[in-house]
Amino acid sequence: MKYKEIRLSGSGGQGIILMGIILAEAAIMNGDNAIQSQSYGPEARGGASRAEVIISEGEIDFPKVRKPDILLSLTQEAFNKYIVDLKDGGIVIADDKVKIEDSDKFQLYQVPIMSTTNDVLKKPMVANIVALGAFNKITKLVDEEMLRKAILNRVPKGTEDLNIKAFNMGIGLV
Amino acid sequence: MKYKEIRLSGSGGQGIILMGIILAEAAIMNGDNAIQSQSYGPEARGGASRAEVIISEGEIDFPKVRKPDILLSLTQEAFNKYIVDLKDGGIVIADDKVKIEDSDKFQLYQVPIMSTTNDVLKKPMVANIVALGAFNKITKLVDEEMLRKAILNRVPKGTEDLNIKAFNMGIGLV
Amino acid sequence: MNKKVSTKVIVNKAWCKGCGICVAFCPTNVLEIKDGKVEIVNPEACTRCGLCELRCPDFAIYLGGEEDEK
Amino acid sequence: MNKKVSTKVIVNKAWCKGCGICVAFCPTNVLEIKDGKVEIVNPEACTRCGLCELRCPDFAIYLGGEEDEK
Amino acid sequence: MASNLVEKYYRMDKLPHIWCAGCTHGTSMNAVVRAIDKLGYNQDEVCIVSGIGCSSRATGYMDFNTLHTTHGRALAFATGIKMANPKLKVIVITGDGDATAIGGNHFIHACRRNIDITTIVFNNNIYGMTGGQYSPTTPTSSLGTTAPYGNIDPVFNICNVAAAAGATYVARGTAYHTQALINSIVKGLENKGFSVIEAVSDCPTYFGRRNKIGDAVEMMKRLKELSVNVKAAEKLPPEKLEGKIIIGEIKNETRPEYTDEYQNLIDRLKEEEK
Amino acid sequence: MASNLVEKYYRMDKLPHIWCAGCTHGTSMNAVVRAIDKLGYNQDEVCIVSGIGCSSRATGYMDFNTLHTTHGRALAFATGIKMANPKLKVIVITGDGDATAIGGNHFIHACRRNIDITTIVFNNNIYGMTGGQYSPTTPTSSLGTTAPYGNIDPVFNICNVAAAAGATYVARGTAYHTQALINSIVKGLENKGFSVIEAVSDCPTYFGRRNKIGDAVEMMKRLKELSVNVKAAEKLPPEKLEGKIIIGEIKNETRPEYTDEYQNLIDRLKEEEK
Amino acid sequence: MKNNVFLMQGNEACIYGAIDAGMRFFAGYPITPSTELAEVSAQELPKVGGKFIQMEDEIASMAATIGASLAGLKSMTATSGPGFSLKQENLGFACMTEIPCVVVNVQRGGPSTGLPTAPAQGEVMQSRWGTHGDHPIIVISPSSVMEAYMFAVKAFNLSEKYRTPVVLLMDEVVAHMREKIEIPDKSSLEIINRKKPVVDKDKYLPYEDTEDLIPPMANFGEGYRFHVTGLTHDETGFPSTNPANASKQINRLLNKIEMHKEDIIEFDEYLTEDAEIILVSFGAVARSAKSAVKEARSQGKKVGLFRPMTIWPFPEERLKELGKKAKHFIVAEMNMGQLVLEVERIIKSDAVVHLLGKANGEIITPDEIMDKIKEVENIG
Amino acid sequence: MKNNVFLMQGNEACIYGAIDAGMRFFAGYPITPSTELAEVSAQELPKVGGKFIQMEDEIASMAATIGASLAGLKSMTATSGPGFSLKQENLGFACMTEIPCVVVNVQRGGPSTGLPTAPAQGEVMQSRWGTHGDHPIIVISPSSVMEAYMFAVKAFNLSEKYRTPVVLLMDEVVAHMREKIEIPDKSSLEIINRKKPVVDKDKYLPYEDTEDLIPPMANFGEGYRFHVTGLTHDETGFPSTNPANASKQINRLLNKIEMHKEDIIEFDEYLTEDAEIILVSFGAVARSAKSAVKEARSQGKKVGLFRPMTIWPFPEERLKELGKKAKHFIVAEMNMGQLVLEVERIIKSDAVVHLLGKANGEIITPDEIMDKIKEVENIG
Ligand SMILES: Cc1ncc(C[n+]2csc(CCOP(=O)(O)OP(=O)(O)O)c2C)c(N)n1
Ligand SMILES: Cc1ncc(C[n+]2csc(CCOP(=O)(O)OP(=O)(O)O)c2C)c(N)n1
Ligand code: SF4
Ligand code: SF4
Ligand code: SF4
Ligand code: SF4
Ligand code: SF4
Ligand code: SF4
Ligand SMILES: [Mg+2]
Ligand SMILES: [Mg+2]
Repeated sequence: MKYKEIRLSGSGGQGIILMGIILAEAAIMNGDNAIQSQSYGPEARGGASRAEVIISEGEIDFPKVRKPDILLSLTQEAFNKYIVDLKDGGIVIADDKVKIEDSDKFQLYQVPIMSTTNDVLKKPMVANIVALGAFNKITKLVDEEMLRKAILNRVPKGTEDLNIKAFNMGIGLV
Repeated sequence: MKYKEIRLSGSGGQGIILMGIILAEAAIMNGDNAIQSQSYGPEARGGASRAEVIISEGEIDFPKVRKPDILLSLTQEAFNKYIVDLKDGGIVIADDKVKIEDSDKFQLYQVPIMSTTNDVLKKPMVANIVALGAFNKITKLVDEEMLRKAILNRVPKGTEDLNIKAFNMGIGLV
Repeated sequence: MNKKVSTKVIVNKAWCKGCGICVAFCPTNVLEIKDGKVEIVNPEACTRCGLCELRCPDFAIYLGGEEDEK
Repeated sequence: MNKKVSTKVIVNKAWCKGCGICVAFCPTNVLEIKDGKVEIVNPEACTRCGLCELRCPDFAIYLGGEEDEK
Repeated sequence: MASNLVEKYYRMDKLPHIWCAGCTHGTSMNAVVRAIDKLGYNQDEVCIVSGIGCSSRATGYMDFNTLHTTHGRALAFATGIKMANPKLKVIVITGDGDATAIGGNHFIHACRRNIDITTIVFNNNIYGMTGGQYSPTTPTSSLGTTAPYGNIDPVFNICNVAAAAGATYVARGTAYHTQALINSIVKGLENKGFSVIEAVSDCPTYFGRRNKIGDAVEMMKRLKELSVNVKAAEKLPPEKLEGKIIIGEIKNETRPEYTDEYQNLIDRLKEEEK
Repeated sequence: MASNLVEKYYRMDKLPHIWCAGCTHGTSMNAVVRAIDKLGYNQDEVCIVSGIGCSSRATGYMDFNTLHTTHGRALAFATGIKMANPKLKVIVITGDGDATAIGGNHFIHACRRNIDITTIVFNNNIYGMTGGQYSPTTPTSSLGTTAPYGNIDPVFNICNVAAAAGATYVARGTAYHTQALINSIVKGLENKGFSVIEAVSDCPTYFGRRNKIGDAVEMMKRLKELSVNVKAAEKLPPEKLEGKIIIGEIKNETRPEYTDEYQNLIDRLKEEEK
Repeated sequence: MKNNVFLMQGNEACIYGAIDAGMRFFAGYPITPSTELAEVSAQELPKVGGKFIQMEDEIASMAATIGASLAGLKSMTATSGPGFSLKQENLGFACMTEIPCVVVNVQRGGPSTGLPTAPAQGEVMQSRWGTHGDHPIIVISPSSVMEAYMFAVKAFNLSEKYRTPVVLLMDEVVAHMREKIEIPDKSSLEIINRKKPVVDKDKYLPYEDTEDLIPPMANFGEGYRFHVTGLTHDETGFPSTNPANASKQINRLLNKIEMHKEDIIEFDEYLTEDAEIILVSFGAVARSAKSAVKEARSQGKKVGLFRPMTIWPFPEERLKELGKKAKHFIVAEMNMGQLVLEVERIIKSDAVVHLLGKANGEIITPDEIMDKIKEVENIG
Repeated sequence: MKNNVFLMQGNEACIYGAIDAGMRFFAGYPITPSTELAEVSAQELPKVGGKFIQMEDEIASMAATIGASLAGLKSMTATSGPGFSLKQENLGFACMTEIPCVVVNVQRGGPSTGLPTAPAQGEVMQSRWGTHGDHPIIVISPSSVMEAYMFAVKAFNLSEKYRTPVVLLMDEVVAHMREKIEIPDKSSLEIINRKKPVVDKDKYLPYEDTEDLIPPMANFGEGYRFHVTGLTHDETGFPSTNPANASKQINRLLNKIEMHKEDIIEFDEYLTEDAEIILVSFGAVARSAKSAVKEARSQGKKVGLFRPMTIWPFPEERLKELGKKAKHFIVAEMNMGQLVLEVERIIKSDAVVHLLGKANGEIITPDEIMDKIKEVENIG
């Protein structure tokens, strides 16, 4: 039975939490259970930011991520901070600028998320949605259509097209 | 072993509580134990007022008067209110204006406290001390000298002579 | 009530606490304290100005007509 | 310290949060934000007026002499 | 046996009240009732809220919707009531301690919001209920049980604080100037917004006795002597006003009222919904 | 790597601070430090007390006797400290929410007592720490997370309330007018009595962003544009002052100071004892 | 996704539940981690004609909430630790005057300012005993976002039914996590409103000693003109210092909860029937515990879970029964030992009670519970 | 009368004791029946160079008390029920920051405004659990005027020694009655002052994890320049959200009381050795109980009295021992059942625990206790 612990990370302001919400919501639309949580407090102000999602076909009892199956990191700082408790053999999806050593302990995917967002889309605020596209292409955790729906549900009015474009671009990066 | 429960009563403003304090203090000077207590609250504002004293040679455990051995009342209202739980065969000391029926259930002493105070001394505020004189003459609970000392201890500066005079006059009334 | 009633000063001794306020400020010295309660000692002088009623903290003195006294 | 030191504007990049306040209000456009941090791009123009130091919320820019830098 | 007014507006079985002889809380309470009577409010639509103190005991006697709350909090309770049912005429009766000591924050915030509540502060310059401790309005150098050597605390000018905090109608009266007090309360009730009427009062039992002012009558005389009308006061130099009670209307202004503004918001959202 | 001033007066190991980029709390905190430095106080004799809020986090960084209390209560704690040891220079750093919402009562009573404490209110017109709810100084019609449709609350004028409540030195400055702010704090510290300095501040993260004012720089520009000196303001008609920030000295007066008065009492009793 | 299924935060769900239960007034003062309750109220209430007000502090918020209820609106306030302490005096006033209202406390790390953004369950005892004097109270605690919604409804229902404040005791985990929630059809929700007087207006006794011990309640403005005071009062609502009356009133106050315990109390059990070790947990920790039970069972260990949903009055009778069956109880709670005291009191010598307490800002994990289970097994 | 023997009120005695213990600061706000504590302080403190201040409310009084202590003066505040509720937030701050101070609560009838002039013991549980979060506290309760004096001394001593607030839990009976008191010679009084740091000023750790778990305390103004916060902090006093540190600190906080329990706990026993029925009472009610024991013994009944003088931490060990000997315990308290919960928890199934609770504004009488004794005897 599917039970996946996911940690999404980046820097404050990159929309990491929204990304978690969209992912969890898509999972629910998919008919799965999902829980999303995040860190509050000083930790949440500036510096590395994270959102955690658990997706499961069955009941989710313990609501927190213990050992993530999947870590997504958009920045070096976030990667360094949050890699520590990845499950052995887990998946890491990181921006291609992130320098990663010891990559034999996990399955590594490096994707040019930030550069694509900044240089091609020229809209840094949609890096999270680009990342989501790449993330789901790799993990196939939820139905792509559901993710599109969830994105439309949650992004600010007037930015729908941009975000769908970003999502598709993310899929295309993998 | 001596153990006496005393209830002193009158109307608010007659100095009933001070009377209780002086009595208790004199008892202590006497080498006895004593506890003084009084009623607070709306009951204490206007209307009938009371002070209770327990005098004992031994320890005083329960600090409240249960069934007074002695009731002193300066007013009709106070008498009516506080006679209810007098010990069978107890002592009642009342102003002579107080109308009392059923006096066979207790030893009654009626003393012209108020009239003496008002008409002879012409100082209504020392009625409590006049009463104390009469009270102790009847009950002989404490040494007269100790009472004089306690009076001097507790009355406002400058009123010492008046109060001692009042005390002596009270003794004389019995 | 469109029937005009003749008002006069009335005292409710049960409520009067004898503070003397009405007495002191009655413009025509209608009142006095006796035995700790107010008394109307000079009813003819009363001008029905109502000041006693206005200031009495205890609602123990007021201008009322016969109709009010039922 | 009675030794007069030659002051100049100094930046502590580690503390700078790149808010741009010093840049915007420097009277002589000495400063710029680069990669999210302040940079002294025009040091000669600096009049040592101290406004950047006064307003920087992060104590990341200040006038100091060599003695201060130890 | 009581006047028509008393029979109509009071809970007769609760009278006589517990206040001491000569305590002017009774006078001030009656001024409130007369003001209500003048305006012809329906008793069912009037809600009177008080805190804790001798003054705050007023609510127990008055035949309206009455709420006797916790010490200092009357205005916060009243705010909830007024928000919930803006049709109610909400009146707060409070004391100097209740309103300006423990209740000071709710007081200034009610002023700020300009919520349609009329507050009458029975200011006797003392904590009466607890037996005569000095309050934030006890004159400096007066005696109180907690100021046995004379109070070193400076005082609040309740009306000035209320005005600065935003109340739109502010007036001061005394128990001696009863008719003027009634008039001020009427105006306060008519003001659509937050109104403060300070009713300077006497506590002969604690303030008067301890400060050797004399009995209730002497205290009333003092109210008369110390009072200066605000108009007259404007023409006097500050030294002549020291220790005086300035009576009359201190502020009268119009600003949007809080529950109105909230209703506007609701209406606006309903409009947008369409 | 920091200036002499910073190295001397700050706890270097706690820097950089947690405040957001462009948050002017840092600027205002430094103004306090510069004022202290100007007066040459010994750090051991200075005690800085704060409540809870972003602003109130200042105490953690400043190398003095520092006390970070509960929300709104800094002045009450500070009053105990000053009474216990009047030799300490007691300074309170607080926010608009801390000082005027939950802490409003302690604020007006400290003003009333005229106790020798200097209070600097970092007024950013918002509750920063909890994420941008409107505060008693949030301008009417502004947005906050608890005012999603625009705030209907009228605002406090902190300086006017302080003056009416009895503070003896009252001034307003802004983070933009840093030097003037420092001067006001110096004067406040020099005043023997209760001093209030309102330091108008920016919260770009919550107030600025939500109200679409722009970034930290835009907000600072706004402080500059909206400010009018009190002297100039006196000559302007009220409509011209709407929405303006009046800066400068609002009140400067001399009255007996509270701990002095208490010491006089002690001395008097000692005298009588003899 | 059905259009009544959402991903929602616990705090959000709580307000949607409250509004569906009829809440039309919310007075608050922001404090982490309860602030979203105020924020969502500010956003949603005016849309349904309800009122939100941000008061000057928590004391005022509690007061305004009570006032609004007395004026006829179902009312709520919400806070966290420090604010909950401040609300205690007026919470007691609501108990005494029997004015329904709901107080949410989203627990965070304490004592004092503590760990403002971290989860805890440090107010188990305070929610029962925080105000002075003996008083009735109902405290319920949800474990999921769905329950945050349902318990908000339940809180209002109990509050209206029993004329008493109800504390909704949440924790930061449940308050802040987002989870699937299925909003029930409104017609399927049971909504209870306060019992109104049926007597003539001049015969109304606001504190009548009725058979069910719950006096009917009129709202201010409906023509009853009664008096409400926090002083000890008699059936008429007016102050009384008569000891016999005081006894009667305090007994009715406490017994109105005691008498209806069965209706009020709700709890959940998981594999307790044959359990030798029973975990006792509530709120978010109950989820860790359930996870641990599954793990333990998979290892053949006879472990079960008893989850009080009603914390006060505590489900004493059922726990007592379980005490006769199981050998060990492990109370896992995010504090240093609070509910465990009540469990010890109830279990007496029937079984051994152990505490797994933790108050460091982190939720108790299933692993920690497993470790404790092993420790207890070793005792035998 | 020896010139150290007086007739004195409990409230008065408490302040004289406090001043003899070194109290030099009192911040208060009047409330019946505690007001005399403020009044006597206002009168006496300036005579000895101490300071009295009447604050704007109880919250401010608690705050000023803590502030003054941090600035070096032994400090007290006093209140009754409603004010005690208001002080809870800042009381928790004192627990967390380990600033010594004494809080007197003269209990009166509750809940809410209740019976302001009548005696009660309704804050047994609130004094332990009134503030949010887990926290240490010491609560002691005198039964006589003499003890009001002695316990004030003791309260300051414990507070200074353990860097913790101490609650002096009085009741209206003891507070207001006048009784004989013999003021001890000052030289015979043990006075304890806070332990001062001995390290260099820059090495000072205000929350050092010392062996005795009590960190030395510098006063503000003595050159140590430390930081005090109600946030969870580390040994340096600065905030820390590190879970390991948070665990360590909360454990130290609670254990500093637990570890020194023997030194802190005081109780009194009367004829318990052979008792079959043991009364458990404190404060004024313990006097009724003692009277009842005498009466019962005179009738040949084996009744004894266990009187906790320290209420929290409760004298658990000794009571447990007694539980093995006696058959019945009767907890007589002026509330509806608070201390009885703790007694039940401790006694477990060893004996039967009964409650004699009363909360109607009157003290429990010896006769009522006798009746209860008879009732219990009939059970056997
Ligand atoms: C929380 C709380 N603190 C203190 C008290 C005690 N108390 C009752 S009334 C009062 C002062 C009342 O003074 P004021 O408002 O001036 O009324 P007055 O009695 O003078 O009319 C105080 C301190 C209380 N009941 N509750
Ligand atoms: C008793 C209590 N209530 C509420 C809070 C939550 N709280 C913390 S800071 C704050 C507001 C701070 O606003 P302000 O004083 O303006 O400071 P800023 O963060 O804007 O600098 C609030 C409501 C708290 N910590 N304690
Ligand atoms: S109505 Fe006027 S004149 Fe008549 S008694 Fe009253 S005060 Fe005097
Ligand atoms: S004013 Fe009223 S209470 Fe006072 S004496 Fe006159 S009638 Fe009596
Ligand atoms: S003001 Fe300070 S923080 Fe802001 S950009 Fe300049 S140096 Fe950096
Ligand atoms: S010192 Fe003045 S001129 Fe030089 S960089 Fe700073 S602001 Fe510009
Ligand atoms: S104590 Fe003072 S305020 Fe209270 S009723 Fe008596 S006179 Fe009035
Ligand atoms: S939230 Fe606002 S007030 Fe707080 S640190 Fe950030 S900018 Fe400053
Ligand atoms: Mg007063
Ligand atoms: Mg702010």
